[in-house]
Amino acid sequence: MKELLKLSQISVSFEGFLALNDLNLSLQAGELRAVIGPNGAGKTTFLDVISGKVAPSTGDVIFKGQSIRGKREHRIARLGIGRKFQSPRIFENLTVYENLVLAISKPKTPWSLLLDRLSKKQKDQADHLMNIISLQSQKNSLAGSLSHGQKQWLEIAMLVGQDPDLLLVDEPVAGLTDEETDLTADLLKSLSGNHTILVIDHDMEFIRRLNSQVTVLHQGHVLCEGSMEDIQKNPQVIEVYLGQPEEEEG
Amino acid sequence: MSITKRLFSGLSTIAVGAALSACGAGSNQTKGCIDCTDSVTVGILHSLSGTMAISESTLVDTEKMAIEEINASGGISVGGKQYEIKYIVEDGASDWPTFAEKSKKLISQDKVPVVFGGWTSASRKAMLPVYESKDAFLYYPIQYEAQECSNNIFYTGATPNQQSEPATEFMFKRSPASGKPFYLVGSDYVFPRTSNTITKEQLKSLGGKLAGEDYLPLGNTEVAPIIAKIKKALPNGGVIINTLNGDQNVAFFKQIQDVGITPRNGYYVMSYSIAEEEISTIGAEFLEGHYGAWNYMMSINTPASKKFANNFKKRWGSDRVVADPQESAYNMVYLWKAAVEKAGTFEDNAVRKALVGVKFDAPQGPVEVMPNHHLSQTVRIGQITSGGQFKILESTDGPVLPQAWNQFEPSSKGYACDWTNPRKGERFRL
Amino acid sequence: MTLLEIKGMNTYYGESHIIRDVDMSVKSGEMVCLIGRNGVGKTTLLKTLIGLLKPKSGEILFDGNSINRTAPHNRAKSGIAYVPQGREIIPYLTVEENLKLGMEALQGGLVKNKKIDTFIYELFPILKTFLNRKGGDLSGGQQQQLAIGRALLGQPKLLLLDEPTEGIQPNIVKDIESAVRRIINERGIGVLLVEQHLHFVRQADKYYAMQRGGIVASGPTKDLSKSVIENFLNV
Amino acid sequence: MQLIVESLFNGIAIGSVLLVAALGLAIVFGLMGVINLAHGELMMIGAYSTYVTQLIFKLPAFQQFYNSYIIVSLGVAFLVSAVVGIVLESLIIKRLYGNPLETLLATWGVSLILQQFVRSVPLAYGTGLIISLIIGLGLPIILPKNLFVSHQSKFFRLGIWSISVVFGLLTANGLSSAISKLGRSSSRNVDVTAPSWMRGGIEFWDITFPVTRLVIIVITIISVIAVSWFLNRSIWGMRIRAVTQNRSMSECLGISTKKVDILTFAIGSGLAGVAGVAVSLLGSVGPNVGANYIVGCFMVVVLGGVGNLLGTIIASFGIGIMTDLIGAGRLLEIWPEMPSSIASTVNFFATTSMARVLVFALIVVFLQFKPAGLFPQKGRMVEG
Amino acid sequence: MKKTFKITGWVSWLVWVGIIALIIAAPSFLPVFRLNLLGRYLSLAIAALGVDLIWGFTGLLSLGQGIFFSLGGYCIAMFLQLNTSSDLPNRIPEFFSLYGIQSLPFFWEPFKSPLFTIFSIFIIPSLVAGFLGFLVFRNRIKGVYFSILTQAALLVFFNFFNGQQKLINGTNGLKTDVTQLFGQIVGSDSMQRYFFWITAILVILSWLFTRWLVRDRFGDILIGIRDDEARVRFTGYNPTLFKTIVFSIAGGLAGISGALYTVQSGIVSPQFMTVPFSIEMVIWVAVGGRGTLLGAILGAVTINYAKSLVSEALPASWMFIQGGMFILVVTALPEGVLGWLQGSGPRNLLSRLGISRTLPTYPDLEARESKGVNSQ
Repeated sequence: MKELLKLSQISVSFEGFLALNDLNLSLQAGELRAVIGPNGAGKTTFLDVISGKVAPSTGDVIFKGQSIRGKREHRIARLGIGRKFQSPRIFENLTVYENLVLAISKPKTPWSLLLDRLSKKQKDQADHLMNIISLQSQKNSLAGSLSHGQKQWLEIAMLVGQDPDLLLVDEPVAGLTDEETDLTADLLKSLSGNHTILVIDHDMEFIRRLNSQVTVLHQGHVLCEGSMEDIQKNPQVIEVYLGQPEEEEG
Repeated sequence: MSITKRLFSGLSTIAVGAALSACGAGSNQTKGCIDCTDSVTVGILHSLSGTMAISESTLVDTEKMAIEEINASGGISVGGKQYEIKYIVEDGASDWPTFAEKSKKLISQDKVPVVFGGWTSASRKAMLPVYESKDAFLYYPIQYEAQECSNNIFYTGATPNQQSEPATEFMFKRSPASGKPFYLVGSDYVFPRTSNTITKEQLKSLGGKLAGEDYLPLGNTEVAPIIAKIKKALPNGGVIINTLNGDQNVAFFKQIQDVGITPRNGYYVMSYSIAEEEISTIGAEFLEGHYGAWNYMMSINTPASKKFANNFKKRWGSDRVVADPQESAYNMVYLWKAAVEKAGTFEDNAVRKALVGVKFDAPQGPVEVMPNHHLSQTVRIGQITSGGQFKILESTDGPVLPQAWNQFEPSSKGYACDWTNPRKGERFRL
Repeated sequence: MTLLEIKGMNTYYGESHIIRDVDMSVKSGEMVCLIGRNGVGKTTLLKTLIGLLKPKSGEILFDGNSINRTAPHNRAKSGIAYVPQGREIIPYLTVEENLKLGMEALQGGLVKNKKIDTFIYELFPILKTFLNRKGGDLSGGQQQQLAIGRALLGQPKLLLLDEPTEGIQPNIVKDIESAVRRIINERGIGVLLVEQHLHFVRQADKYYAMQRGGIVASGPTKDLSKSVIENFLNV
Repeated sequence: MQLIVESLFNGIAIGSVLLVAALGLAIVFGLMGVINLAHGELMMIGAYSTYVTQLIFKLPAFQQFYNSYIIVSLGVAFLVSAVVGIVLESLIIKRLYGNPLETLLATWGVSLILQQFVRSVPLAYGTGLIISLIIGLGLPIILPKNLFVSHQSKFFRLGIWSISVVFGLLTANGLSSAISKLGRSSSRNVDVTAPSWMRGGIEFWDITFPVTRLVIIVITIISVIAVSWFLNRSIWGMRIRAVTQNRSMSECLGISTKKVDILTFAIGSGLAGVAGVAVSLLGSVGPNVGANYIVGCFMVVVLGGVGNLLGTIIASFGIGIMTDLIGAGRLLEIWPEMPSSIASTVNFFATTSMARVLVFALIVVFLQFKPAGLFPQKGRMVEG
Repeated sequence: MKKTFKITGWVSWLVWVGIIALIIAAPSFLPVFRLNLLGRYLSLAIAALGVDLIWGFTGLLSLGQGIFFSLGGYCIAMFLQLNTSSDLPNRIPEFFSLYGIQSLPFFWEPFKSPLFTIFSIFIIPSLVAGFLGFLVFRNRIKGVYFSILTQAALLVFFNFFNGQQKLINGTNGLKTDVTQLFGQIVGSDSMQRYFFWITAILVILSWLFTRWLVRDRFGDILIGIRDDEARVRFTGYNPTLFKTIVFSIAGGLAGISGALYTVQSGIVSPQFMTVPFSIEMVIWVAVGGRGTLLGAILGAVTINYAKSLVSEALPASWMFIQGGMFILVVTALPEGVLGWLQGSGPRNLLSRLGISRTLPTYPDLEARESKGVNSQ
């Protein structure tokens, strides 16, 4: 496996507050990786740094062998990093189909959008994605009228439509029902392999179901990495989550 | 909040607005003409809203008064019939293109035989093409910079040689500041700019010194930089020729007094836009000792003048004053009446022909319409008193002939205008 | 005496259904702990109780009165104090000003109450030394003490505490624990605590366990078995 | 030296008018995020209040205090504009929090209505309306609170409003009969005359400092001090700061954010009224008086950095000094041996008209380098 | 604020049939004066389309469209002035002599060419708009800051044009009514009739053009930028580029509008660059329905027509009505009249009257805050 993304010694500070502190992480191509951590561990800032929203104070981000530090968001996106936000951010005043088409369109220049027609392949891809997220019947509904879960999926589908090498997925199952959660996990699993996926979530049930490598963040730093079983046994992890070592419980 | 509630609150705002304005507009009752058998409708076009409403609404008042007077005395007699004058008032909204639009409306839609209107030069310039292209007639009552002579406009205000030229000469030769340098201050638009161009040429020929000139953008009342410049340019007193507009005058006079630019210190301001109306707004205490030049001043002690002032007070309120622009507006209604009666028809071209040579005993004294569509008028120089009136220091022996093309300004020197002779027209070499 | 009672409450956040049919009660002098993993809706529940979110259905009774339609500032005045997750200290106000804001909830507000009750300094001596510092400049633990002190100055009947020990050094955690315990004993107020720190959870009288927005288990804390904890709290 | 002092004074004089005018706007914009395009009209209302106060002081009963009317009118103008602000907030702006563009359009509508209002409605009736609003809004604050919680509160409120209407009508009729100028509607500009002690100038170092300008500088200084005292030292100021920094937590602590909103807006509007007094001393009072200042005020606020008092102060004095340096052609005086190529450019802009063009253009250029103004708001909150 | 023409297209088609019928029939029953007014208001509709494009679709509230409008007007007026002054002394427009100018300022020269003029009418304004827009958007200045800056820019231009008498006749502006085109007086009835037709055709062309812009992916991106610019960025699009392009197109449309308006009103002056006029353009769109192109056209025409009718009847009340309209539309009808008609408005009204039942919708608690706030 090839290394796709590497963060080395990343620190981010907001007015003296260290949101990320000497963070190192590397992702292999095709990997599915879960990131967990208590509130305030810097998970979202971590995604902000990769996607270019926040510039790191120190350190470097290497993607596909080149540094993307300081590049603007749309450039990074075009290089092949797609991002899904915490609460679903889709274009509510556009239809499901339009949302997907915007993600699929390439190149992403004004002239191309105006003058090129959508190719058969791109249309097929949109249909295919709608099938995956079972929104074929709501193709022409405004995305704003979808249910919460459908919005989450639509955003994931848009992400896939961008055809990125790396998918950053922030809390995809917040506010979903059990059933939807399971479906989301399966969806992400099926996407891995062709794509490299980095998932952040709180929901342990969901993380467990992903059955992947897990990275634990704590106070802006990687606390440990490993399989779910390893993580659950790690005393440090238990401490940050439960606050106190088990033995004191006596 | 529900949509009906929101709708309601919005609608009530509008309703209140409409009700308020309805009250405001409900005061124009016309005293009819008892003997009249027919009527003719004229157009009145001034700003009733926006910045210029301040000045122009007084003209509407005056024109209404003149029309009422004419109606009360039997209307206009044409072809043996007595016509009552009715009027349509349109709002130019202090917006020059609107003046053009409303002119088109009055001419094409209402088909009025004549329009009384305008104040600023810019509004006149905007209207002029309309009247020329439709071959209609506009009566324009304000003293202006001239350099224009249209077959479709009748100008009852002063031309520069009937106001600014005698004033400049007076300031340079006979005022307490005679021989001292001049500073020119004006609002940034056409009248001050052109008027000052003429003054500069005149000053050159008089051998006077120009210390500087500056223009304040319309709508800007921060006069501090200009005052600083004046103090610097005229360290030992001098003459300030003021062509500022409306409310900028207030700021100017209030603030020059504070820094000691006063008659007592040897600074004399000659203003071309300050009449009795403006004096009462600015406050006489700020203006006392400064000068103005006009054809009509309220302090003219003749029966015609007093009657004009008294009638106006009677009609619009005892605290109201009359001033030169109003007198011009008053004159033009009467001159139109005389021309119509002379022509025996309301037809445009006939009235225009008949107009030249018409005389009228105006409040300022006799005036006569000249072939260049301007009036011969008497020129007076006055000093502002603490009572808010002009003390008339000088007046010309009789009416001065108007010059549409200025004789100081090189580009128009030697030209004149004569609409009675088809070969001369708008601009011909003397 | 039942201080707070929640009946069949449902809350949505945007379009997502967060709180599902929650029934719950807190008595005066009682410390109730709400446990559950991240993201199950504990904070949303507290926000609904203080009034920052409106429940879609159900009823909240405080002191016997329904407060469903009461604005948050009036809930504060009627005796509910809220110490949110992340402390929410007003960053550019000094420690003293932050404390004073706590007295806004008292009868007559800040106008009638000018002096800070010194028992706060007994509970948290550090606050007294930092009175003139900006709230935002304090460390996390100090901010937490400030937030609790601020809440207590309003002399509440019910204290809502959202993860007061999160990300704080163990020694300060101890201070906070003992302070909360002391307040309950001395003043007889009710406390609703959201907590993951087991030691603290153990001190509560009663627990509710939450999963996916619903209450899935409850009972006296002494019955809180290891398996329950692993089920609802562990990684 | 003398040149520099004079230039500095002129710059400060121009700047202090801008500052006092922009102060209220900065508060409303900075603390509430509300773009109030009707701010200029609130200034206009302040200026008209000064005018009405002046006329009342000319009545025989008050004649002896005439010299101090300007001090009284500061309070009156503050109160009147604040009341109009309160009405504005609770009728319109309240509904538009968080939608700055919508607020901008709605307040523009308000400004049109206010402008036409002073043209169409006699000042006496305007005064009556304000008086009844003051009574109607003020009595419930003075009277014991428990009157308004009982089930008869409806009757009390009705009673108060009928009293206030009666008082308003009485005032209107009284004023219009006592001062005929106030009894008619007029679109004409009116004039506020400074009392005699404020006329003229103080000679110092061969420079004349006009008293009016000095008074305005003093008014500005007092306003700035009062505002910073109020915001930093008073109880309500603390509440306002708390709400600005963390709205929902403040609400949870027992602060009524609604009241804070109204109060903040009232203070901002009241300051516009004070600015109106200052402006009325310099020029005439008319429906357009505020409109002349509004864009300048916004430039000050944007240049200074939203929500920053110090930035607002520096920005207004900066603009004032720039206007004076460029517009009064002082650059050439300060540097007489300027190369002729630059000198001709400097001369081109050395008129009041072109100075305005240049100053605004420079501000726009400046914002290219510091898009958030001189003192940008810091922190994560701004992001997004 | 929804892109609804796809949903209830029949409303717009119906209106369009009506409009075209009206335009064709207008010259036969309207007196020339009213026809001329209609022509002018139709030309304003083109500027309104531009405002709709940048505000309704892209969310950029420009209070400075008057700049581009006037630039277009000045371009055509300069050409007409030059076209008419061949027999004047020095062969330069008459007004120059007032200021003692003997030779044509350099920037007038190209306007001797009709071809250059035709292109300049929309290219100059759009270049200026593109330049201004790029500077602002590059720094991610948006929202009210953008609005305030456009207003400041407007003032800069106003003061410049107003103060430069020797270059472009200052406050007076340039008149076109008595100039000549193809040997005819521009202000004559027959020419005005032609201008009416040209305007009508250009309105329809502009509508087709803007519709072409927004009907597909390009328009979707604009809506995306309006609703969530960050998302657009993370999807790989560069919002700065799109905004600059759209702002420049709107500027070009304003330029065309200004040119047509100028020849029909007979004058172009810095008055077009005053603050109120530019804000009025926004209200046309707001009332008509932002995000509905047809609404922009209808709004511009009807409000201006109403303005002239009302100000003829009750001169002082227009300000009240206009002010009230701003408040009403913003607080009660944020979608505008057409947006309301096409959206859920009528159904809600019917249901309120008990005629039809409301459809159940998804709960929308605190929807505004749901974005960007951490949900637990």
